[in-house]
Amino acid sequence: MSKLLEVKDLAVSFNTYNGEVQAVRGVNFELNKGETLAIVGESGSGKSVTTSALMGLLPKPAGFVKSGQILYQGEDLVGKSNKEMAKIRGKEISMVFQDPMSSLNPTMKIGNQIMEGLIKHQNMNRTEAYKKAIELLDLVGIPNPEIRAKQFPHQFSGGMRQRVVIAIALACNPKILIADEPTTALDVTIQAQILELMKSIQKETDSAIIFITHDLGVVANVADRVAVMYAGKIVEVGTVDDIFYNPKHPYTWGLIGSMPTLDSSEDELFTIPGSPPDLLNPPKGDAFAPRNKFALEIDGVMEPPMFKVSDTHYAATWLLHPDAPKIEPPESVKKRMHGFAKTGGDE
Amino acid sequence: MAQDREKLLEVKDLQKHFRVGRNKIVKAVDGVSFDIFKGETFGLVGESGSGKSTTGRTIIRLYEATGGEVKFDGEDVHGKKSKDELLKFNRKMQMIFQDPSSSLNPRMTVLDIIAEGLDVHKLVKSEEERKARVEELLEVVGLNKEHATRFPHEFSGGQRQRIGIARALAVDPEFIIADEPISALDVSIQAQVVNLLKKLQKERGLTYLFIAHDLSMVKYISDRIGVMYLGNLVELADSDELYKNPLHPYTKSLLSAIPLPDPEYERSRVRHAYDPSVHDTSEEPEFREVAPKHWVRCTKKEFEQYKDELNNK
Amino acid sequence: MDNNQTNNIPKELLVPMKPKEDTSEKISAPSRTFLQNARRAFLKNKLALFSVVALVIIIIMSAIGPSMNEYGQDEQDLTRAKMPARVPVLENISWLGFNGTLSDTFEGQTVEQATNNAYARYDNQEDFIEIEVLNGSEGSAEVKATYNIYDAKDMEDQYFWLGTDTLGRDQWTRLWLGTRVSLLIAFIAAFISLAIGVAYGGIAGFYGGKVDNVMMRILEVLVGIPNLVIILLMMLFLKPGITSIVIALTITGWTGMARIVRGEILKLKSQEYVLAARTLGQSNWKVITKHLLPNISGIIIINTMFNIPDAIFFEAFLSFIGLGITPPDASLGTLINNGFDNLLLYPYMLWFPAILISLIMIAFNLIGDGLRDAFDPKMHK
Amino acid sequence: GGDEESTDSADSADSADTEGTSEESTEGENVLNFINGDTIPSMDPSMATDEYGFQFLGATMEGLYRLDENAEPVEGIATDHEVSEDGLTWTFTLREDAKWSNGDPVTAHDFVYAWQRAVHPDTGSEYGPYMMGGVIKNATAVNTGEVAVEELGVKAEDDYTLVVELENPTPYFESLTTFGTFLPLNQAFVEEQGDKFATSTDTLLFNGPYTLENWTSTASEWDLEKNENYWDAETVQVDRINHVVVKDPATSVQLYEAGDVDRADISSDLVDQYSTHQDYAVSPETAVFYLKFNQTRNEALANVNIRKAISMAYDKDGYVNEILNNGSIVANGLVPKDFAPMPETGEDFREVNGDLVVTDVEQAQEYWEKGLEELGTDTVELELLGGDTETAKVTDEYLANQLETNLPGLDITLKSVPFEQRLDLDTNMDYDIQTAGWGPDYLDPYTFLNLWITDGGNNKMGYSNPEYDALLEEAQTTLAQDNVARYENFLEAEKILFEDAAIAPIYQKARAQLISPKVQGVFMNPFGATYEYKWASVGSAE
Amino acid sequence: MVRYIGKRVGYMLITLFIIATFSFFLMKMLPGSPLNAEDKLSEEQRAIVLEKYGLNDPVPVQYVNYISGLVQGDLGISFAFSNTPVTDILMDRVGPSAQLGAQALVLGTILGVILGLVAAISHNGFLDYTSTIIAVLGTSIPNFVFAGILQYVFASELEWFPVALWGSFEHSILPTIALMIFPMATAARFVRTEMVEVLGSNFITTARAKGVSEPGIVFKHGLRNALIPLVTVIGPLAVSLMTGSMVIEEIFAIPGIGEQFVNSVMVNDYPTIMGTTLMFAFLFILIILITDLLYGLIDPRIRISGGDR
Ligand SMILES: Nc1ncnc2c1ncn2[C@@H]1O[C@H](COP(=O)(O)OP(=O)(O)OP(=O)(O)O)[C@@H](O)[C@H]1O
Ligand SMILES: Nc1ncnc2c1ncn2[C@@H]1O[C@H](COP(=O)(O)OP(=O)(O)OP(=O)(O)O)[C@@H](O)[C@H]1O
Ligand SMILES: [Mg+2]
Ligand SMILES: [Mg+2]
Repeated sequence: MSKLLEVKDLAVSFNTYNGEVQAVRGVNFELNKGETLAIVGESGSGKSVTTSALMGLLPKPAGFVKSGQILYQGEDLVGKSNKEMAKIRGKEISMVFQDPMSSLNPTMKIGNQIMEGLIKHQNMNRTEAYKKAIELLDLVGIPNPEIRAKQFPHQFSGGMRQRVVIAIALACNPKILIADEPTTALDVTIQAQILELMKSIQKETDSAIIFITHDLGVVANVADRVAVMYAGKIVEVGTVDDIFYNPKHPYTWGLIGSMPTLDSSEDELFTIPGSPPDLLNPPKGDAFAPRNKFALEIDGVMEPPMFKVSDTHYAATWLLHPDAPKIEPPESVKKRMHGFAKTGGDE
Repeated sequence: MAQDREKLLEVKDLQKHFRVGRNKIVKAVDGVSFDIFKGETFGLVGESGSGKSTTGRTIIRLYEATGGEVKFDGEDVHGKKSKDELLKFNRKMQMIFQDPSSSLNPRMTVLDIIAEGLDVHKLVKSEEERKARVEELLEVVGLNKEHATRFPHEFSGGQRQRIGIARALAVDPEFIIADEPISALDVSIQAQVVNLLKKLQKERGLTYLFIAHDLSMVKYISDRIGVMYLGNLVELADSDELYKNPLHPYTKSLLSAIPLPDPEYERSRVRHAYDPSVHDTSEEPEFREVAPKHWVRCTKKEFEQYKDELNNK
Repeated sequence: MDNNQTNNIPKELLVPMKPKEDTSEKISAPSRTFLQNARRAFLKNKLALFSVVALVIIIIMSAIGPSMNEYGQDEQDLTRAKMPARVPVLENISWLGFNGTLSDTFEGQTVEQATNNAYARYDNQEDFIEIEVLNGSEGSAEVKATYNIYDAKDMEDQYFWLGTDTLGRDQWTRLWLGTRVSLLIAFIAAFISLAIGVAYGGIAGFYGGKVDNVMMRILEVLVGIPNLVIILLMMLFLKPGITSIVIALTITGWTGMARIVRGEILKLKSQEYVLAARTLGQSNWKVITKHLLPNISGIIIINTMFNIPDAIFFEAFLSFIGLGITPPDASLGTLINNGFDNLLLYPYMLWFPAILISLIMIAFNLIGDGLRDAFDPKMHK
Repeated sequence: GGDEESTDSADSADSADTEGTSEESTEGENVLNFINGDTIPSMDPSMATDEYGFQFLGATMEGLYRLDENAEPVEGIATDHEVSEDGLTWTFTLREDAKWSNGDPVTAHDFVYAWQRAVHPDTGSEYGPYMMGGVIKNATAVNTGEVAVEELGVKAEDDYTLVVELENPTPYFESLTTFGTFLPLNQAFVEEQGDKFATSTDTLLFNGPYTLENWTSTASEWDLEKNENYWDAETVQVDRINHVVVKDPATSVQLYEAGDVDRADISSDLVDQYSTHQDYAVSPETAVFYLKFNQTRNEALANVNIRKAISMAYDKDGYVNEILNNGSIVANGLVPKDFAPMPETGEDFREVNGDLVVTDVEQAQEYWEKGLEELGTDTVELELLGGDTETAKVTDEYLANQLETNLPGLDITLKSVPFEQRLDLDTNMDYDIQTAGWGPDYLDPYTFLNLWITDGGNNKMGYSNPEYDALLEEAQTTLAQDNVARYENFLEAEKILFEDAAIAPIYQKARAQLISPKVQGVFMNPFGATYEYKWASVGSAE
Repeated sequence: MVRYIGKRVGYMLITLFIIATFSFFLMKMLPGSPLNAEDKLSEEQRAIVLEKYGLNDPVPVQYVNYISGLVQGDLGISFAFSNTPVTDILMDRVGPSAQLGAQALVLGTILGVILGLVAAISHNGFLDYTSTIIAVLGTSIPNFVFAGILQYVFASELEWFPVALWGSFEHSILPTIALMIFPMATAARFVRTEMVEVLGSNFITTARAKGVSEPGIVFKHGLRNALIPLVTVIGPLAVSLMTGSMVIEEIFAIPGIGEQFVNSVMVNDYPTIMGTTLMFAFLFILIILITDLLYGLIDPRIRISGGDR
C-alpha cells in the first residue's frame, strides 16, 4: 500500500472573543491508496475541523493551523496559498459536505455546478464538461440525467442532492475523497444506497476515502480502518475489526454501548455521562477522564500516550499501561461486542 | 402486553392533503388508521416524506385534518370547539420536536421556555412556584437548576432535547408525540434521551407516539410499530414481530437498510431495494390483519401470500 | 507510540480515580441573565459603545448646549450677521477654522485689482484684511485675503462658537435646538414605525392567507399615493409643526417596516418553536409577541435605524414646503437647507449641521448593529 | 482701460460661442442666452396672468403702443391717436404694413376681436375684466352678461382705424394699451385653433419683434427668433434669444459663470459673493412690499394704534441692507420711487409725498402702550402669513423677531405657505398680518391706490375709509381730465392710508443681476413685460 | 406564468382604481379650483370657468366623468397650463426623470453592489469600514448637498461637465451621480450584510472545495444569492428615483416630473396632481410586479405562481 496522505501532529485553533479554541490538538494519521478511513467521535470532537484543514478551508480569519504537517504525496499542504490550494481542491482531494440541503448553490443549475470543476481542472470545454456531467449524474444513479442537469437543487430530494454533491466531488477523479457525514441527514434507505454507491465508485477508481460519521453502523459498513476522536485528539485507531471487536478506549466502549441493536432489550442503554470538555481550556491530563468511570488518578495529571495494542491498533488510555489495573469493559458493552463478535480480536 | 389496556388514542382513516400551487395537491397522509393504548409506545417509521410528521401534527391539531377522525380518550379531537376544551386537550397531549435547535426559541431562557405551558394553563400561582416547578422539571430530565437562566444555544443537542422534553412534561400530559426526537442527535446522546423517555414512561405512565426512521432505535423503545409509506400505513405489528417477520416488501427493504455496528454483519448484509411494482394492482389495497395483531396493507391476493409466508417461517 | 516515556509512571497514579463531584451536565460558561448577557455583549462592541457615548453627549448637548452661551435662539442682530466661527483657545490654531476670520482667494488682472476685489467683498475694511499674494503674475493675479471680521466689527470680546446665521443668530444655540427637534422627530419616527409597522406586518404575516392579501393590498394603495398628496391634505387641517410632521410620519412612515416584518414572520411562523408554543395552547397574541417578534428584533432594529435618517430628512423636506418646523424654531434639516444656500461664502453654516447630522446617523447605525448583535443570544460569548 | 474691457468681453463671447446651450449658434448670428424663472403657463393674451406670460407676449406681439426706454409709449401698431374733448373717445390710426406671422395684415378688427374676447364671459379671462372694467365702456357689463359683447366700447371704423370709447376719461390709457391684455388677435386663426390656441408655437400667431419658437406650454427651453414679418424688423438686431428654465439661483449664477447664459439674477444669499463681479448690476423695480393688516379677524388689528405701532416697530434699513442686500430700498410709502412723476413739475410722486411712515421704535412703543390700553390687555397674539420661498421665510422670521422684541407683549406665530395657498387665505381673509407685494399694471399711482378702496377686489383686509374712497372716486371721474388735481388727490389719499396705518410698507424691490456686456439695449419696463427686447443688440462680441 | 402575470395585472388595475378613487375624493376635500384666487372674476365668470372644467356637477358625477375619462386615457385639463391636457404634461416631463432615475438606479446599484462586495470580502477589515462609512454618509447627507458640491467642483471649477440644463448625455452625468448616492449606499449596506452571510454558507465551501477561484466564488456563487433582499429594497427605491427628485431637478434645471409635481402642488393644479399621483402609483405597482418576477429569476426556489414571497 502506498501512503497518499500523512497528517503529522496537526493542531488547529480558532481565535474567538473569549480566547483560543483548540479544536484539534495534535492529530496523527495516514491514509493509503484505495482504503477507507472512518473518523468517528462525538459532535464537536474536531472531525470536520481536521478535514477542513486538509482542504485548506478553515473559516478565515478565525481558524488557523497552529502546528503540524499535512503531507499529500510528500508535499506539505500547510501554508499553501489559496491559489495553490484551488489547484488541489477538487482535483486531487475533494470533499462531500455534511449537509446536502445547503451544500448546493440554490441559484445555479445542477449541471453547471458539476461542470465547474471539470472546466477548471480538466481543461474541458463546456460541451465536453456537460457530457461528463451527465455521465456522472448517471453514475450516481440519478434517472434522466439530461433533464435533471438543467434543474435547480430545490427540485431534487435530499438523497438526490447528496448524490449530486458526491458527483461533484468525484468529477475530477480525486485521489482522496473526504466525506463529512454524508448520510447523517438522510433516511436509512437512501443512506444505504449512497454508501453502496461510494463503495462501488471507490472500487472503480481506487481512490482513498476519509469518511466522517458518528454512526457506528455506517462505520461498520464502509470502513477499512477507524480513528476515534475525542476532544480534538485521536484516542483510538485500528482496523474496523479492532475497533468493533476489541475496543480498548473507554470512550469507544461508550460509543459502542450506546447503540441499540435490533435484538437488544436492555432496560437502559449505556450512555456516556456529561459533556465534552471546553476546548477553550482543555483539561490537563486525559480529556475524557471526567466522564470516564474507569479513570485513573494519572488521568488528571498527564495525557495518555498512544499505547500499541497491535500493529494496526493503538489507543490513548492509561488503562493500557502495563502497570494499570486491568479493567474489563462494562457488561452491556461486552455483551454487545460478544453479540456481534463472530471473528473477534483477542477477546 | 399493551393491547389489553384501554385505547387512549384512536386514529381512523386520517387524511391530510396539502395544496401546493394552484392545482397540485400533496396527499401527505392518505387514510391512516391505528389505535394507541394507554401506557404503550407506538413507533411510527418510514422513509423521509412518508407522512410521519404530518400524521403526528395532525393528531395534535397543528394541522386541520382533511378527513378522518382522531379520538382521544373517546372524545373527538378535531370536533372540539370551545377554547377551554381546547386548552384541556392541549394539556393532555404534547409534542417533542425533531430538531432540538429549532424547536427552542433562541431568545427565551430555559426557564421561560419550560414555564410557558405552566403560564398558559395557569398551573402556578407565584413566581417562586413557577421557578420551583421548572427546577423540578429540569431535575426530572437530568439537568440542573442553574441551567434555568441560560439560553438554548448554550446547550448541547442532547441537553436541548431534554429541555424540549421538560417543556412537554410541564403540563403533565398523558400522551406525548415524539417526532424524531433523536434523529438530529449524536449517537451517544441519543441513548441518553431514549433512556430518559423510557424512565419517564415508567414513572409517569406516559403514552408515546414515537416517530423515527431509524428502526433499531424505534424497535428498542416501542411496543408496537407502524410502517408508513407514501402517506399510508403499510404494516403494523408488535415490534419483535415486525422485526422477525416483516411481510410488506417496503418493511423488508427498510429493515435491510439499517446499518448495524458490526463489521462482520455489514460485510455480509444484503439490502433489498423496494420495488413498488411487485404489488398486485388488481384492486385497491386494504389494511388487513395477517396474523393476530399483525396488520399489512395488501390486496386479497397479497393477503393470502403473506399468510403463507408467515406460516412457512 | 512514545511508549518508552511512559515506563516511569509512578504506580500510585495508576489507580482508579476517586469520584469527584458530579461533573455531568455542567456548562462551562458562567450563568447570566438575558439582559446581563445583552449588556455584556453590547459593552464589548467598542464601536457601538463609542456611538452611544457620542449620542448621549449629543443629547445632553441638545439639552444644555443652548444655554451654554448667552445668546438666545431667536436673538437676531443684523449687525453681527454671518459671523464665522470663533472659539477661545482654538482660535489660535488657524487650520481648525475657529479663528473668526473669513478668507477666500481673489483673482484679478493685477495684484492690486485682486486686492481691491477682496476689499470690496469685505466691506472695504482694509485695516482688518490681510492680503497674501498667491500668484503675482501679470494678467492672472491671485491673492488670498483674510478678513478679521470680529475686529472689524469691534467685537473682539465676542465669541460665536459656530458663527452666526444670516439674521445674526448664534449658530451654536440654534444647532443644539435644531438637534433637539431632529432627534425628537427621529425617535418619534422610530417609535411609529415600530408600533404601527411591526403590528401591521406582524398581523398580516401571522394570519396569512386572505387577511394578509387584503392587508397587503391596502398597504399598496397607501404606498401608491405620493406622500405629498397626503401632506397637502393635512395642510388643510393642521398647523405646521411637530404635530403635523408626526402625523405625516404616522401615515406614511411605517409601510416599509410592515413589509419587512411580514416577510420575516411568514418565514418564522412555521419554525418548530412556534409550533411547540401552539401545542401548548399559547394564544396567537402571545405567540406573536413572545416568539415571533423577539426573533426578528435584529431586522427590526436595523430597519428602524434606516427609518431615522429618512424621518430627519422628511422633516427637512416638509419644512421646505412649509409644513415642517415653524420658524424661528429650527431643525438640523432646516439648518442644512439654509447653510446650503450660503455654502460658497459661509461654508461653516452648512458644515456644522451637516457634520452633526452625519455623526448622529453613524451613531444610530452603529448602535443599531450593536443592538442587533446584543439581542441575539447566539452572538454572546 | 479699454484694453481690459475688450479682453473680458472677448472672453465671454468666446465662451458663449463654444459652450452656449444654443445648438445652432452659427457664426455671425446675434444670439443671446437668457434664463427664465419658470415655464410660461399661457401665451393667450386674454388668459395670461403672470410675469412670464406677459414677458413673452410683449416680445412676440405688438399692441397699439410699446414702452420705450423711458417708459414713454412709442408707436406700435398704432401710429397715432386722437382723444376727444371729453376724453372719452380715443381714435387710433393703425399702420397698414403690420402683418401677422402667417402673412395676414393686422387690422383694427383684430383689436376689436381680442378686446371683446377678453371681456366675453365665456372666455373666463381674469385680466380682461380687471384691466378693462371701468375703463372701456361697458366692459364690466359685458363681462357680467348684462349687455351683448358687441356693446363693448371698441369699434373698427375701418381696417386701420380703431375707435375706443371709455367709461371715464383715463389719462393713462395710452400706457394701458401696451399691456398684454390689450394685444390684438387674429380671429380666423384663433377660432381655427379652438381649444388648442396658444398651447404651442404652432398654435400661435405673432406680430411683434420676435416669434416664439420650440415652445409648448410645458416646455422648459424655447427661443425668440427675429420676426422677419415685423413691420419694424430693421430695428431688431438680435437674431435669436434662447431661453431655458432655471429655478435655482445658485445654478443660474454658475451657468452665467460658465458662459452658458448672458444674464443671471443674484439672490440675496449670493450678493456678497458677486457684488464685486464686474458684470454685477442692480436694476430698481417698481414692486412694493408691505404688511397687510386684516382688521376683521383679530380685534387688536382693528385698533389703529396697534397698527401704527407695528408699522414703525421694525428696522427696514437693516432688512434691506443685510438681508435683501440686492439693491432693494426701504419703502416708507405705497407708491414706489421713480414710478410716477408729478404732472407739470415732473417731480417724483414719492419725493413729493415723502416718508409717510418710518421706523421709530420709541414712538411705536408709545402707540403700542396706548393701543393695549384701549384694548384692555397686555398681550396680543398675531399670526403672520407669508410665502414659502427662502427670502419670504427669512423676511417673516426677521419681522416677527423685530416686532416681538420691540413691542412687549406681542406674540407672533409664523405661517409660510405656497403662493396659491396664500392667495386663498387672502381671499378668505383668513390671516392676521400678511407680507404682500404689488407691482403696477399701468403707469399711474391709481394702480396702487385703488387696492384699498372699500370692498375692492384686492383689499381683503377689511379696510374702509370713506374719505379715501371719495378722493379716488373723484380722481377717476370728475378730475379725470385734470391730471394735476388728480395727483393732488392721490397724494392726499396716500397720506390717509398711512394715517390709518392700513398697511405698513417694507421695501421697494430691486433686482441684482450679472449681465454680460454682450447684452445691450435691453431695458426693464415698469410694468407689463419685464424686459423689452425690441431694441436689444449683441454688443462688443467682435 | 402568463396566467400569473394576468392575475397580477388584474390586481394592479383594481389597486389603481382604488387609488384613483381615493385620491379623487382627497382632492375634492381640498380647496382651490382652476381659478387663481386673485378674485378678479365675478361670480358669473367663476361659474363659467368651473363649467368649463366640469366642476359644477355634483361630486359623484364628476367622479364618474373622471373615471370614465381615465379609462380612455384622459386625465383632464391642467388648471395651471391653460388648455393643456395633463397627459401631455406628464409625457413631456417624465422622460428626463425616467432617464436620470434609470441611470442613477443602474449605476448606484452596480457601484453599491461592488462596494458591498468589497466590504463583505474584507469582512471587518479596513475596506469594510471604509465602505460602511461611505454607505452611512451616503444615507446621512442630503442629496442636494451632494448635488451642489458636485456642481460647484466638477462643473464650475473643473469645467468637466455642464453646470446644469438638459440635453446631451453629458448633462445627465452630474445629476445622475447626485441621485445615485442613496441607492448606492443602500445597496452597499444590504449587499454587505447578505454577502457576509452567503459567504459563510455551506454551498460556498462546497464551491471552494471544487477549486473554484475566489472571484468565481464571489461573483458566480455569492452575488446572486445575496441579491434577493437587495431587489426588495431597490424596487420602491426605483420608483422614487424614476418619479424624479424635485431638488435635484431644480438644482440642475432639469425639466422633470418631480419638479413638475411639487410645482403642481404649489399652484393647486389638481388635475395634474391627480394624474401624476396615478402615474406614480402605476409605476409603483408595476415595480412591485417586476420585483416579484425578478425574485423568480434570481432565485429559482421562489415559484412565481406561489402566493407567498
Ligand atoms: N469557526 C469556529 N470558531 C470557533 N470554534 C469552532 C469553529 N468551528 C469549529 N469550532 C470548534 O471546533 C471544535 C470541533 O468542531 P468540528 O466541527 O470539527 O466538530 P465535529 O467533530 O465535526 O462535530 P459534528 O459531528 O457535530 O460535525 C468544536 O468544539 C467547535 O466548537
Ligand atoms: N406544510 C406543508 N405544505 C405542503 N406540503 C407539505 C407540508 N408539510 C409536509 N408536506 C409534504 O407532505 C409530505 C409528508 O411530509 P412529512 O413531513 O409528514 O414527512 P415525514 O415522514 O415526517 O418525513 P421526514 O422523515 O423527512 O420528517 C411530504 O411530501 C412533504 O413535502
Ligand atoms: Mg462536523
Ligand atoms: Mg418529519
